[in-house]
Amino acid sequence: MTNITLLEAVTQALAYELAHDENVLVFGEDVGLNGGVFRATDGLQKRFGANRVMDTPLAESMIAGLAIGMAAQGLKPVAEFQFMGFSYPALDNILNHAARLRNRTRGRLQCPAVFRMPFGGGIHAPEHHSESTEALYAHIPGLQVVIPSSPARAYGLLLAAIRSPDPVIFLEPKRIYRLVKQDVPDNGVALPLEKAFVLREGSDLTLISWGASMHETQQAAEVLAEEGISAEIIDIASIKPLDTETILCSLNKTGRCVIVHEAAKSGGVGAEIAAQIGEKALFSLLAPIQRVTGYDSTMPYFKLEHSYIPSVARIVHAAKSTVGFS
Amino acid sequence: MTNITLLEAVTQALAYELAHDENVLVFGEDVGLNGGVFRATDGLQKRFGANRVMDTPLAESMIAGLAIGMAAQGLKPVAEFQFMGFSYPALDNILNHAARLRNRTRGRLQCPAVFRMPFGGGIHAPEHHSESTEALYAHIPGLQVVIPSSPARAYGLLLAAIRSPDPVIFLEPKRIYRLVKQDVPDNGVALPLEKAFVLREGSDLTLISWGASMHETQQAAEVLAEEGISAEIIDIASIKPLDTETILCSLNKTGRCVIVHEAAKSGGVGAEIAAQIGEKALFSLLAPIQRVTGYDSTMPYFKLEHSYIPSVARIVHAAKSTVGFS
Amino acid sequence: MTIATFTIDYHQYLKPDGTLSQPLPKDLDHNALLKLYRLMHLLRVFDGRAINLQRVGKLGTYPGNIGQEAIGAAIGHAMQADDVLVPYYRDCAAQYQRGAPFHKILQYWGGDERGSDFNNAEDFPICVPIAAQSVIASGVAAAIKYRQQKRAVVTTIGEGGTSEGDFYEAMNVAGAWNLPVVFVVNNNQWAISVPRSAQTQTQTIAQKAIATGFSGEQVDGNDIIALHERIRMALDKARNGGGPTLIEAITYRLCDHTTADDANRYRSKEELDMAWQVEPLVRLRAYFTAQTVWDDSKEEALLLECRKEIDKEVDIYLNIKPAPVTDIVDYMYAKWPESLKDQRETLLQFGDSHHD
Amino acid sequence: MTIATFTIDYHQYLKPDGTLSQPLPKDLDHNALLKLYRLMHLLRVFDGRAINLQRVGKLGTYPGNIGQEAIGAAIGHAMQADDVLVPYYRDCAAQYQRGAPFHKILQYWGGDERGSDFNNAEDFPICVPIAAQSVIASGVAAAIKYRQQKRAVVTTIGEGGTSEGDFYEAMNVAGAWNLPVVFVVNNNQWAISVPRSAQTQTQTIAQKAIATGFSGEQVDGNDIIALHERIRMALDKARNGGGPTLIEAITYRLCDHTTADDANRYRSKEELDMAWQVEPLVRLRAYFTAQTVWDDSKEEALLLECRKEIDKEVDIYLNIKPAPVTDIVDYMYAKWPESLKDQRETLLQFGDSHHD
Ligand SMILES: Cc1ncc(C[n+]2csc(CCOP(=O)(O)OP(=O)(O)O)c2C)c(N)n1
Ligand SMILES: Cc1ncc(C[n+]2csc(CCOP(=O)(O)OP(=O)(O)O)c2C)c(N)n1
Ligand SMILES: [Mg+2]
Ligand SMILES: [Mg+2]
Repeated sequence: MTNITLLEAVTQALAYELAHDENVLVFGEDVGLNGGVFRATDGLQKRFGANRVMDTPLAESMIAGLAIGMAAQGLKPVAEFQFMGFSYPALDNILNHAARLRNRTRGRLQCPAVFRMPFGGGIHAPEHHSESTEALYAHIPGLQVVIPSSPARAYGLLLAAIRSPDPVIFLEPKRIYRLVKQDVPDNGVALPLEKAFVLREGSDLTLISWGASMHETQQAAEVLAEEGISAEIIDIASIKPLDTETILCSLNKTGRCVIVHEAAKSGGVGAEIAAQIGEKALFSLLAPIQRVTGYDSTMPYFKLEHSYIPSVARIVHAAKSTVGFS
Repeated sequence: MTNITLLEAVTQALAYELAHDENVLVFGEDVGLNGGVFRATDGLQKRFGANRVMDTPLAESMIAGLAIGMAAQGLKPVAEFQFMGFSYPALDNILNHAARLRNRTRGRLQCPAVFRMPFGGGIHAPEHHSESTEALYAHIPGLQVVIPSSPARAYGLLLAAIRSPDPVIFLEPKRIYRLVKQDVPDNGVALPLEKAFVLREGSDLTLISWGASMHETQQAAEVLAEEGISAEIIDIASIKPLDTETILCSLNKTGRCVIVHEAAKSGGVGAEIAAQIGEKALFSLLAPIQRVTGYDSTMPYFKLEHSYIPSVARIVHAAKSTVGFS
Repeated sequence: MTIATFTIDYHQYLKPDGTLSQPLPKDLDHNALLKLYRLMHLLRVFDGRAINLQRVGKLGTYPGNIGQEAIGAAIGHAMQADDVLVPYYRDCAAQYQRGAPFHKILQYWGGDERGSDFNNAEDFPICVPIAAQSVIASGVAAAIKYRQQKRAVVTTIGEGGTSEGDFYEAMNVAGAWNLPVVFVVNNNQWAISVPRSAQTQTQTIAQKAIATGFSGEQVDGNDIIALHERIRMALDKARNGGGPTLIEAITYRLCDHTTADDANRYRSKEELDMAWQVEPLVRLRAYFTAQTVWDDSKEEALLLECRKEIDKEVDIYLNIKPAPVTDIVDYMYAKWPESLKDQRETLLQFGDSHHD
Repeated sequence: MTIATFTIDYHQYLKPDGTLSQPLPKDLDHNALLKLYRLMHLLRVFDGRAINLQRVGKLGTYPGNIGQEAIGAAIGHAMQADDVLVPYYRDCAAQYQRGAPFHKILQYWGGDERGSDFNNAEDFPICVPIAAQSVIASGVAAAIKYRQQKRAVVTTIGEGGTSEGDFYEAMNVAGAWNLPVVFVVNNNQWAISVPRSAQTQTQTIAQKAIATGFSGEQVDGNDIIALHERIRMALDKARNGGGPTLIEAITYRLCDHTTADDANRYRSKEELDMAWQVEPLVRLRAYFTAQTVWDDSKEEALLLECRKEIDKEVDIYLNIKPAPVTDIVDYMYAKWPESLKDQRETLLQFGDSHHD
C-alpha cells in the first residue's frame, strides 16, 4: 500500500522514472544529499547516485541551460527550481530556447525537459517564496504547463511530463504538499497531459480551479451543497494547452461559472478560460463568469497572505451571486 | 513645425526630458554614439553628454539592476532593451525588484524607471527580433505597461512614463516606427497613462487594439465603413492598468467587439479584456467577442511572419461575422 | 608568452588564539573594538531570541547570523552615514547600525512589509532573490558617481550567490564604469546544503574580481579587525574615485541555514566543532583578556545588558498592531489605479475575515 | 600575504608578415593549411554574396564574418565529427565544415526556419540571444560526461557577449563539473558600436576563466595555425577528462556588424585600415608565397572555384520552395494540441493570402 501525500507522490514518480529510464537525470539546488528544501527528492541521490541526482551551483539560468543542452542530447532532465519566485533568471532560457528548440530546427533537435517548481502561498514563507505566476509560462507557445492537485494526479502527471517529448513546466502546489494522503500505486501509469479532470459533477454552476486553490474550491462546493446548490468542479490540471472541451461541456450544462485562482487577477489564466467560454459558449451563459483570484498586487508577506489567497467564503459568495443572478 | 514619425517622437520626448530634468538618464546597448539600432536616441549623447546618455556593457539583467538602483536614488533612468526578445534576462530584476520596491518598503524607496523596448514583428528581422509578449509584463502587479500607436501618443505617453513615480514598461511598435508622420509640438505636455483612446466613433461594433496592429485595425475599419459597417476603434495604449471604463462604455453602445493583437492568443492581453467585458457587460453583448491574434506558436521567421500577424482581411472577416451574428 | 599576471592576497590581524599577526591598524582603538564586541554579542543574543521566537510560532523562517557576526559588524562600523547598504539576508549587524532597529528586523521576518520601512532613507531592504542586490548596488553606485558625490555602496552576498550571473554582471559594470561599490562575500562555506567546493572550481572567491578587472582579496572573516580595516580601506578607495573592490570574508555558518533547515543532514559534527574554535567572539575576547581590558564579570554584565536590550526589542515587536488589509494594495503604486478600485472593495469586504 | 597567482599566456605561430614566430605544429601540414586557406576564401566569397543578396532584397539582415574567417575555419577543422558545436551567429566556416551547406545558412538568414534543419544530428543552430548558447553548451557537455563519452563541445561567443551573466554561469559550472567544453571568444573588438574597452575593465578576456577555476589563454585570432593548434589541444584535453578551456581569439570585424549596421558611425577609417593589415588571409598567403607553394595564378584559380561553388549554393537557395503556412504551427509540439486545432484551421484559411 502506498498511502502518500502529493509531495511523496512527486518523489515516487521521480524514483520510478529514474529506475526505469537511465536517460532521466534530476538536478537543482540542494536536491542531492539534502533531498530538496521540501524533501521532494529525498533519498534519490543515495539510491541512484550523485551522477543521476545532482546538486548544481547556485544559478537558475544555468540550470535551465543545462537542462536544454542535456535534453537536446536525448536525456530527460528533470530540473528543480527551489521556488517559483527564483525561476525568473531562467525565463530567458526557457522562453527563448526550451520552448523553441523543436520549432527552430524543424524537429531536428528536441527539448524533452521538465522544470519542476513549488509554487503558491499559504505556508508562512518569506518574501518571494509564494508566487503564482503560472500565467507567464502559460502564454508561451511551445511550453506545456501542468499543475497537479492531488497525490494521484501528481504521480500520473509527473510521469507524463518526464516522458513528454516537449518541455513541461511542472508546478507543485506547496500549500497542499502534505495536506491529504491518497493511495497511489507505484505502477508507472501516466495520466494524459492535455486533460482537465471533473472532480465532482453538478448542475447549478461550474467551479473551475487548479493547484492549491482546488482545496478551497472543493470546500466551497461542500458549503454550497449544504445550501442546495450543486456545483460541478473542474481541475484544469493542464493550464497549457487548455482542455477547452471539458470546460465547454460543463458550461453548456450549468451556464454559470466561477473561476478560482491564487494568481493576480489581471492577465491570470482565469482570463483566458473566461475569454474562451465567452467565445464559444456565450449564449449558454446565464450569468457573468466571476473570477475569484488574488488581487493585482504583489503577494503580501505572510501576515496578510490569507487575506490575499481566495478563501472559501469568497468562493461561496461568488458562487451564490452567480447562481442567484438572473 | 515638427512633423515627425513615431520613432522621432520617442527621440523628441527623450530630448525634452533630458533637457528639463537633470535626473533623467538614458542608457542601454548602443544608445550612445550609435543612437540605438533604430536611432531612437540619435544625437542625444552628443547633445547631453556621455554621462547622461551612455552605452552599457552587454548585459540586460545588469541594465535593469542599474535602472533600479538609480531610481531608488531619485534619478529617472530610461533604460533601453535593444529588442523585446532580449529583455528576458532582465525579467527577474523587473518582476522581483522594480515592480516591488515601493510596496516592499512601504513607500520608503521607489522605482521611477522606464524600460523602453521595440516590440512586434513585420520588419523582416532575424529570429527573436519580433516578439509581442506584452502579456508577461501586464500580468505583474506594480508595473505599468504602455504602448503608443501614433507619434503624438508616443511623445505624450513617453513623457508621462518618465515622470511617473512608478516603473513603466514602454513598448515601441517598431513596425510603425516610421509609418506615418504627424505634427507633434515639442511642448512637454504629457498624456495620461491610464487612459484608452477612442480613435474613431462607431455604432455597430468596437474594434480594440494597441501598438502596430492599430494600423491594420484602422484599415479594417475603413473597409468595413465602405460596406456600411460603423466601427468604433479603441487604442488601449495602457495595457496595464486597463481603462475598463472606456471599453465598457463603448461595448454598452455597440454590443459587439473584436480584439486584435499580434501576440499569441492564449493568455494574451486580449483574454483579460474579453474576460472583463464578460464580467461587466455580459448582457450588452449581442455576439461573442472575437480575438484576432497571433497563433499559439512562436513568431515565425520573416518569410512567414505576415501569415502570423493579424491581417486586415482577418479583422474584417471577424468583424463581419460579429456584426452578422444573431 | 605570458602577458598578464594576477595575485590574490589574504589579510588577517587577529589569529584564532587572540594574538595579533600584525600591529593594530591606527583607526581601531580599544573603545571601538569594545563597541564592536558588544555589537557582536548583541547580534548573537538577538539571533538566539529570533530562532526561539520562530520555534514558538511567533516568527517566520529566520536565517541566523551565528558565526558571521564580525562581517556585518565591521561593515556597519566602517560605513559612513551617507553611504548606502544593499544587503543580502544575513546582515543584521550592519542593518542595525544603520538605522534598522531589531524589532523592525523581527517584523520583516515576522511576515510584515513594514519591517523594511526603517529609519534610513536610502539603504535597501533585505534582498531575498540571490544576487539581484549586486546589480542594483552597481546602479546605486552609478547614481552616486553621476552626481559626483563622495559616497560609497556596500553590497553583500553569500559565496553560493557568487555563482549567479548577476554577481558577475554587477562586478563587470562596476569595473568598466569605475563605480564606488564594495562587494563583500560572506563565504560561510555552505549554500544551504551545497559546500563551497561544489559551488565553483576556483581556489578563492576573491579571484572572481580578476574577471572584471579590479582587485579582490581574502580576509579572515572571523577577525573583526582585519574585516574592518580592509572594508574601511575599500570604502575610502571607492569614495575617492578608486573604483570597486571585492572582499571575500572567510567565515563559517555555525547555525542552520534557516530555521527551516537541518544542517545535520549534510555536514559533519567534526567540521562544526572545528569552526566553533575559530569563531569571531571567542577570538576577540581572548585578545581583550590578554590585554587585561576584559574579565568574566565584564562579560556577564555585557551579556545581561544585551539580553535586556533585545528583550525590549522583542517586546516592541510582539506588540505591533496588525496592518490593515488594505496595505496589500495601497503601496503598489503611488496611486491605486482607478480601474482596480473594485478590487480594493472586495479586499475590504473579505480581507479581514481570514486573518490567522 | 599572497595566496594565489595566475597568469595568462598569448599564442601565435604566424606573424602578420607571414613569417613564423615558432615552428609549425606537427599536425598541420601544407595540405591541411591549403584546405583551410581555401575554406577562408570560400567564406569570404560567401559573405560578399550574402551581403549583396541582402542589398537586393533577397536575404534578411546578415552578419558578416569578414576578418574573422580563421576562427570558424580552425574550429571546424579541429573538431571531430562526433563533437558538438554550439555556435553564436558568426560561425559560418565552422558550421559549413560540420554539415550545414551554405544554402542552408542563406535559408536561415533568409527568414526560413528550415535553414537550421541541416545535416548534423546534434550541432545546435545559430543562437541569436547572446550568451544563452554558453549555458546550453555546458548542458550538452554534461550529457557527454554523464554518458562517459570521449567527445567534446565547442561554443562560441563575441567579446561583448562575455559581459552576460550566462557566459559566467556556463563557465562556472563547466569548471565545477570539469565538463568537456571549449569556450571560444571571437574578440573582434566591437559589440555593434561598443568598443572592447567599454565592455569590461579587464586587460584580457581570457582572464575571465580565472573566475571559474580553469585556464584561459589569448590566441592571435588572425593566425589560423595558432588557432587550430590551441583549439585542437583544448579539445584533446576536454575529451580526455581535462575539463574546460577558454580561448580568446583576438581578431577584428572588418565588415559592418550586420547589413543593418553602419560602422562608419562609430569607428575610424584608420582603425579599419590597420586591421586590414593583419587579417588572416593575406597573412597565410604571404606564408605560402614565401614557401613557394603559392602564386597569383593559383590564387586566381582558387577564387574562381570558390565563386563557382558559392554560385551553386546561391542558386539552390533562390530556388527553394516556400514552406507551407502550416509550418508555423506544425513544429511547435511533437503533436499540435487538440484544443488548438481551430487555430490551425484559421491559419489555413487566411495564412496564404498574406505571403509577400
Ligand atoms: C535566485 C535565488 N535562488 C535560490 C534561492 C534559495 N536560496 C536561499 S538561500 C540559498 C543558499 C545561499 O547560499 P549563500 O549564497 O552561500 O549564502 P548563505 O545563505 O550561505 O549566507 C538558496 C539556494 C534564492 N533565495 N534566490
Ligand atoms: C541577449 C541579447 N542582447 C542583445 C542582443 C543584440 N545584439 C546582437 S549582436 C550584439 C553585439 C554583440 O557583440 P559581440 O558579442 O562582441 O559579438 P560580435 O557581434 O561582435 O561578433 C547585440 C547587442 C542580442 N542578440 N542578445
Ligand atoms: Mg554560504
Ligand atoms: Mg564583438
